[in-house]
Amino acid sequence: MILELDDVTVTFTAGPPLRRIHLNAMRNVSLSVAEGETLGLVGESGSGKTTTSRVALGLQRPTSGAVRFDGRPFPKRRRELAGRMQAVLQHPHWSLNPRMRVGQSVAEPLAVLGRPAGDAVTGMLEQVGLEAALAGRYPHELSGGQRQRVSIARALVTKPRFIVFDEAVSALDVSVQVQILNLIKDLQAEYGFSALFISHDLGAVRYVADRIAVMRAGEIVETADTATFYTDPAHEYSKQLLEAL
Amino acid sequence: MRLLMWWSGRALSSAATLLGVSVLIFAAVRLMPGGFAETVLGPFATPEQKAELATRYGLDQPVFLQYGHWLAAVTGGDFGVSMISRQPVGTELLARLPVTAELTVLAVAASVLAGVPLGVLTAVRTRPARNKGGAGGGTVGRLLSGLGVSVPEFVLGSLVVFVFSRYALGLEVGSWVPIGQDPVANLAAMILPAAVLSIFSISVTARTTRDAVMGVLVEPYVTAAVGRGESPWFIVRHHILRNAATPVVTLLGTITAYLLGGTLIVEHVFNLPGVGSYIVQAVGRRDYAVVQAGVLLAAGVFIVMNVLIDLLVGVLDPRLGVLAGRRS
Amino acid sequence: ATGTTSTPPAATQETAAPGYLAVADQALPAGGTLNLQVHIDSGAATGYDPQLADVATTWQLLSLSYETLVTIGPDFSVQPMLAEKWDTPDPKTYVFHLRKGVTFSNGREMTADDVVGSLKRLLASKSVWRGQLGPVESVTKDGDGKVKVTLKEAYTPFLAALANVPAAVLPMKEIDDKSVDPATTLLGTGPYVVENHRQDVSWTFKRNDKYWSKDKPAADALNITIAPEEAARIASLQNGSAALATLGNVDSATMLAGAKNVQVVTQATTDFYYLMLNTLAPGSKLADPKVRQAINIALDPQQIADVALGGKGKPTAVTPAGLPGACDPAALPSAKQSLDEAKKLLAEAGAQNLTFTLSIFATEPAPAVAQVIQQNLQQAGITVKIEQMDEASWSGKVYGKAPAEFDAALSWFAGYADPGMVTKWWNPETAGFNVGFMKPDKDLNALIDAAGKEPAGAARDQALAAVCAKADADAQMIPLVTRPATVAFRGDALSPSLYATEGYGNVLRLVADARVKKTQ
Amino acid sequence: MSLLTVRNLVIDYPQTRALDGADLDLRQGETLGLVGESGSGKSTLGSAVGRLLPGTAVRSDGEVTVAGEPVFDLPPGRLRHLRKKHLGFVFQDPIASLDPTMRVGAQLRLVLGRGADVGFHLGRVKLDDARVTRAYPHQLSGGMAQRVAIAMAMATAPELLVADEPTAALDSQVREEVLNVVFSLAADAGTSILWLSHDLPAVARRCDRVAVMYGGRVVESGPARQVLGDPAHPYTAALARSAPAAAARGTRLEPVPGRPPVLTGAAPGCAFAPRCPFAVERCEHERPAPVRIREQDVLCHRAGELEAHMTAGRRPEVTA
Amino acid sequence: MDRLSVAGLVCLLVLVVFALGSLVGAGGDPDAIVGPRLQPPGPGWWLGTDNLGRSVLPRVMEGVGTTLLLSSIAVLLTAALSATFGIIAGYRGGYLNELVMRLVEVLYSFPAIVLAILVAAVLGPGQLAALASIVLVTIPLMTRLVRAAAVAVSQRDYVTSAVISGARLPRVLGRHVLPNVAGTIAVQGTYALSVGIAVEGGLSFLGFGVQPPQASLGVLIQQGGTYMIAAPWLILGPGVVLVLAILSINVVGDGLRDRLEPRETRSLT
Ligand SMILES: Nc1ncnc2c1ncn2[C@@H]1O[C@H](COP(=O)(O)OP(=O)(O)OP(=O)(O)O)[C@@H](O)[C@H]1O
Ligand SMILES: Nc1ncnc2c1ncn2[C@@H]1O[C@H](COP(=O)(O)OP(=O)(O)OP(=O)(O)O)[C@@H](O)[C@H]1O
Ligand SMILES: [Mg+2]
Ligand SMILES: [Mg+2]
Repeated sequence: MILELDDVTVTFTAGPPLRRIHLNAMRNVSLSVAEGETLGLVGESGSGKTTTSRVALGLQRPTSGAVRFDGRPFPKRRRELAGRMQAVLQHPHWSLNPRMRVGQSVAEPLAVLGRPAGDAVTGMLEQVGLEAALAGRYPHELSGGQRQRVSIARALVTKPRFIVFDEAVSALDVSVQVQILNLIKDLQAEYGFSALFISHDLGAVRYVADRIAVMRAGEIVETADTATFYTDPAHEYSKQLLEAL
Repeated sequence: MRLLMWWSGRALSSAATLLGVSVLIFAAVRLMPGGFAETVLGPFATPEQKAELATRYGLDQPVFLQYGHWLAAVTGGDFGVSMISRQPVGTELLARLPVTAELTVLAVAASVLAGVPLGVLTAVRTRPARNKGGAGGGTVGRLLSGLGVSVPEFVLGSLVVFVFSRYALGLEVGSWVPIGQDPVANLAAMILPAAVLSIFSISVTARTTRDAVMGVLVEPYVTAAVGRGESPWFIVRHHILRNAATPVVTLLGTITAYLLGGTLIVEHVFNLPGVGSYIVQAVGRRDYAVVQAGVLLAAGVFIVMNVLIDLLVGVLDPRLGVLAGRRS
Repeated sequence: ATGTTSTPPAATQETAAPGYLAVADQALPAGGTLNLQVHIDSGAATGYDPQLADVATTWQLLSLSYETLVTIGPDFSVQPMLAEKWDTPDPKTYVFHLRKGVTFSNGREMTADDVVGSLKRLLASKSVWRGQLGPVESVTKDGDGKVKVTLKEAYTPFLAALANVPAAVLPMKEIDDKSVDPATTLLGTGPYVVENHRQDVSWTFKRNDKYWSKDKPAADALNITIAPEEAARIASLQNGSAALATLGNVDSATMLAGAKNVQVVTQATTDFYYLMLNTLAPGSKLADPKVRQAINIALDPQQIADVALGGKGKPTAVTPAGLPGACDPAALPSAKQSLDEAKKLLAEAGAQNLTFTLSIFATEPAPAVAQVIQQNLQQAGITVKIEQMDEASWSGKVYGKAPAEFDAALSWFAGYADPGMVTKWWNPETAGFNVGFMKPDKDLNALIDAAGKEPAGAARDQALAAVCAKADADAQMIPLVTRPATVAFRGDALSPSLYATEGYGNVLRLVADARVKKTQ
Repeated sequence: MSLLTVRNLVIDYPQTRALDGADLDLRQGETLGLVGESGSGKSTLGSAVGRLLPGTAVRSDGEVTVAGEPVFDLPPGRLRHLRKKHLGFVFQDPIASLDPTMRVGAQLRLVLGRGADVGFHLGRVKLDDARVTRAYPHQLSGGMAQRVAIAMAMATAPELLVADEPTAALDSQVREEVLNVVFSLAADAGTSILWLSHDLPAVARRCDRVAVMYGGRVVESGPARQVLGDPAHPYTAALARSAPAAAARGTRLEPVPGRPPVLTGAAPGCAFAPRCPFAVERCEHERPAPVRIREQDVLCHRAGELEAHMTAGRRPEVTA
Repeated sequence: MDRLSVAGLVCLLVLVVFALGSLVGAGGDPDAIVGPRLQPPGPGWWLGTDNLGRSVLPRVMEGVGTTLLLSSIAVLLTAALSATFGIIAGYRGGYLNELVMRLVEVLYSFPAIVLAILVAAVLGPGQLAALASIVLVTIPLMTRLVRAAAVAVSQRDYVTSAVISGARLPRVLGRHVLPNVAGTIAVQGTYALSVGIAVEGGLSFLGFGVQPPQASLGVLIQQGGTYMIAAPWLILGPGVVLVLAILSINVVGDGLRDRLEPRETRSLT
């Protein structure tokens, strides 16, 4: 198992003192992602998907429960994981630093590791179906789909073992969505990384995921193989979701 | 209950700010170079006289003790005694407050009565500047409102004093009388200083209002109202004014602080016996108690003002402020 | 010298009686309210106690309620006031015959005890003025209505010193039984009674109906507004809300030239600007008398008077120009020497590229004076950096520490009414305030004392001239120019009386004579 | 009778041409789904119907007629009257389209008139009135807010309701309920609907007719089943194929290659040409004129020739 | 940029050239007495002479220089401090944020000119006081806005991505947050500059700022004010220049803001 979440609960407190609101964004969530596997996570808005991804990335410390990456608990310092896990996030508009050229953005994870970029950047851009010439452009000169491709290139440039896609295609046009989903599938076949693929769109999840987990109000209500899930959802809520599709 | 909670929370944080302010003021006043003794007693004073003065005002004690005494006295409503006039500072401040308050109120009123309609009008009337990406608005209008915020009081004040003392234009400079004595003459004497004081704030209010209204104009609910066939005036009245009010009301807090500062110069230029000229003179003479009290008063008014504004904003915009968070 | 535009003197300055800038028209009816504006309030931590008052602005205001035994006439002669007359059986004895029927404003009659008590109180106090009274040995009641003062040795300025506000007669009975605190209450024999005072805002005085001189004061009430900003005072004059105002700007006459009904007069005073050179700062070049001489030579008081004071001031020596018996500033050694000599002195002292900082306060026209000084000294190759500060910082810097930390500083002295009085400040041991930057000079001190003893006359003039020359050579405090006072009034609202030259800086000295014209 | 007619409408923003000669017809009582990729000009067209365009938009050509009135040439008073009586709008972000500073009840009364029966109108959109009336918009869920907006838009029983992606911001379960409310209310009032949407399957299920936009033009329009089931325009076909939801398991989806155009002026030819597998030379230089294929109006030079390849789900063989 | 902003920029450049001119001595020695007192503009003294017979032109040039230099240095300082504190507070949140915001709040509670006078009284009137005053007066607003911008930027996906990649704090702040709040800093900086000029003017006018004989616009206006009746040119020159400077900076700021944060407009009909 590359990633294991064991009985994880995350509680947020909000509001001023004396009338704090406690909100369980995750409730006793247990998940695991196997080597080379793609786990799809679906659920309505506010169900705790992003929180789960942040826990998986080590950006959010669980209130209780354990997280293991590659069999070991998260190290104290994030840097030790540098380059081994990456993410592609939701907003194509904000996924790239508007003040950095595309090439610089893609090279950044390497720079953090102190590795020379070399041809890796152009190679990676070509891998995600972009011309190498794009490296010199600024993000605002790209379309949303192109930007998400650059994000994917940036995530892959260190050849990580695990990538989180949090609503990576949700903001894109249907026609472009498919391009990106195909790209993810192809790259996974080539690089063999494991993935946590988060989306509220069942269609997209079905298209890329090996297994599916359904979240609702911070809880995992069902986990199943993609095939089984679509033919025979166990939970009432899963059935509702499928109907709306 | 929620309101009570809000108030206590807000009061606590305001008190903390005020405490910070008081420390800063106290430290600043103590750090001033130039001896109060030389200033107060004049060059001919003997060392014994100076020492006696220091003892009288507790200036020979350790600074933190002095601060403690001062703070304790201030919380008890005692602002100390002016070293110059030997009158209680509180009494003198109270006597001078009406002048400053009147000036400020007149200027704030002018800002609201002139600035807000001006801002709304220019925002609603603005034709978008094509192909420029700017917010539009006529060059002349922008220049004029820009000019309003670019003429400092001391320039305008000097000019007004000159023009109105040279040429009989109906309003007079330098004929101030207390409001209790002759309200009409008092008002007549206050018009010019208040006008000088308010030029800036009117312009700023107009600009802020314009920005705020233009921000509201592109909100979907305004488009929805236009789509329902409502008239512009109806939309302005029912939807825009209230929604644009938040930044404008917030601005009024800042403006008040600004105006309190502005009165300093205006009172100086027009020789009005307000708190501002009191502070200027006191700083000049190292009249510690007065400086401390005066500045603390100004900061205190501003802080209280902001609490009130927060409350008002909360009432105006239910998404913010006290009552927010009550979800059904 | 560079050209200057001089303003034609105002008409009143030519037509008034000798010694006067203006004489109130006695034909006008008495009564009415007089609105005045001055630029600064009395500002002493010592309160209203006249004995402790040490600045002219305070004297001016207190003089409305307090009176002295004698006073100063337009020609600087000593005139009767609360003393109808006095005898001087010998140079060390003065017997004052008190005026009858003088009452304090509370109605109680003034007695010899009040006079004796007041003087004794003054002599026992920490007042600066105590030193100006000279070597008083005793003050006694000499029967009813007479007071005798005995001096240890002859002291010529004695009467002039008695003529100033700190020597005023206080209600000693009330002070002794503690029913009146002179620090907080004004209770004198003067023409006006305080009705209200707001510090830095205003004074209101009303007529003292029990005043001993039956036809005075003419005006029923005085409203005095404190207006620090010159433009505000000018505005009030122009629109008539003030009938008289003191002005700080030497060009006020030019500026108000077009204003209808406003007359501007320049009252000469015996006050004068002087330059302090700190000789006590460690390692200072200014400690070398040659350097100071050179500076003194390079200074051009006439140009300072012309440019910085708009031609209104006059060069002066230690004895204020304008006082009878004062020495001639043109006769001073430094005035006769040329720039080359200054340069030579500097070379001798090894101070060719002398640079020093001149600390000044911001009140006009001090900055202007400083800038002319800067230009003057530049001629001799001396670089002056001007450091302008607010008055408090300036005081702290100049008087705050001993030894003081400044290089040079600019200030002015009140010149008083006798040429010998202000010379005392050249002895730091008497003066006190300048011990931080000035070395006492034995010879000079002896000359000052000698001049004090010499009775008025040619011999005294000689003695004073010696003081002037010695102080000029010493040059630790260099007298520059007299300080003019500018007064403006509305001819349609007021007919005032004003001395042409004032010794105690009191513009309001004759305000009890002023007639209000009923035009408003 | 045609309730809405759009003829050769050209709308320009400072840097973009949003509409490049759009044509559209909508008959009384009809429901029309307007679909297309993001940026194809749906919202611009929808806003143009009520002349609600942003200040920077310029109508460079063409006209819009609603109930016989030329929208862009009406004086302000007549325009307001038209909006009030004949038009209703529902927008994408439901909470933002309600005044945040006013309680829902007060807003409804403002629209409906003082004495109106707020309860009745809220009941029509299946809302429990007591709670909703007292709430502020931000205290409502998206679905509830959208229903309030619908109640306000439908209060005057307009002849035409323009709904610009009314469910895009809502969760999938709520979408259906909201759409149900809209369509049933409209059916009751005899209101025509112009529904702008991304969601082809939903449009197919609910609308009488569909219009497909591409590059600021309506490239195909006709009966819903016909257009989506048997597209005549290569773009419609590609769009219909590329939805992930449409994929049978295990198959690989075929996306429309390339990306949508951003026009700065009139397109010289067919805007889809660069992405079109069937494009021939003339497609790049000549603007296609509408042709009628079966029941569809199509903007394609090769519309007639390609029928064989147009069946949804089948991979086209490139012949040209 | 629109035409008005360009005009503002040109006007500002002219003023800068004007100020630089005084450095190379163009216009003459500002302290030299060159002619009769209070002369109206004429040959030898193109803007007239002052109460000491000094030519006003070189004094105005020196004044512009002093004022612009002081305000610019102060605003650069403000920008540096605000950027540092605002970004750290905005990115880090927590106690650090609380502390910074409290301090800012405290400073913000003082009316500008009151704060300036207090500072001037502590440091002693002079250039340093004017400088420090401008910094303290402009820092609260700028820090607040930078912080707000930094909070927004910190939540952007590219920052999260960098953190996930293992980037350390200096890199995150320096490469990602700072460049993206730079626009806010630039816009606020121009406004702060105009505030700075006004504060210097007001402070010097009250006698607490730059001290004569050093000329600054505030000093010249203060001195000219007394001579308004007899010699209006004394206040006219510096007054017009001051207003022009503030106006053009504001106009440039508006232009910059419109460019960096373009806004939509919509009419109500
Ligand atoms: N930092 C935070 N502080 C307080 N509450 C938070 C925080 N982050 C998330 N939450 C709350 O936790 C819950 C779960 O949020 P999360 O972002 O994980 O949902 P999501 O499933 O990703 O939703 P969406 O589809 O809208 O992105 C929500 O109610 C959210 O408001
Ligand atoms: N206010 C505006 N200013 C400038 N350009 C605009 C504006 N609104 C839309 N555009 C541009 O006009 C074109 C059409 O936009 P429109 O919003 O009509 O498309 P849409 O089909 O509604 O897209 P979406 O599905 O994303 O809502 C796009 O290229 C868009 O970038
Ligand atoms: Mg999420
Ligand atoms: Mg749209």
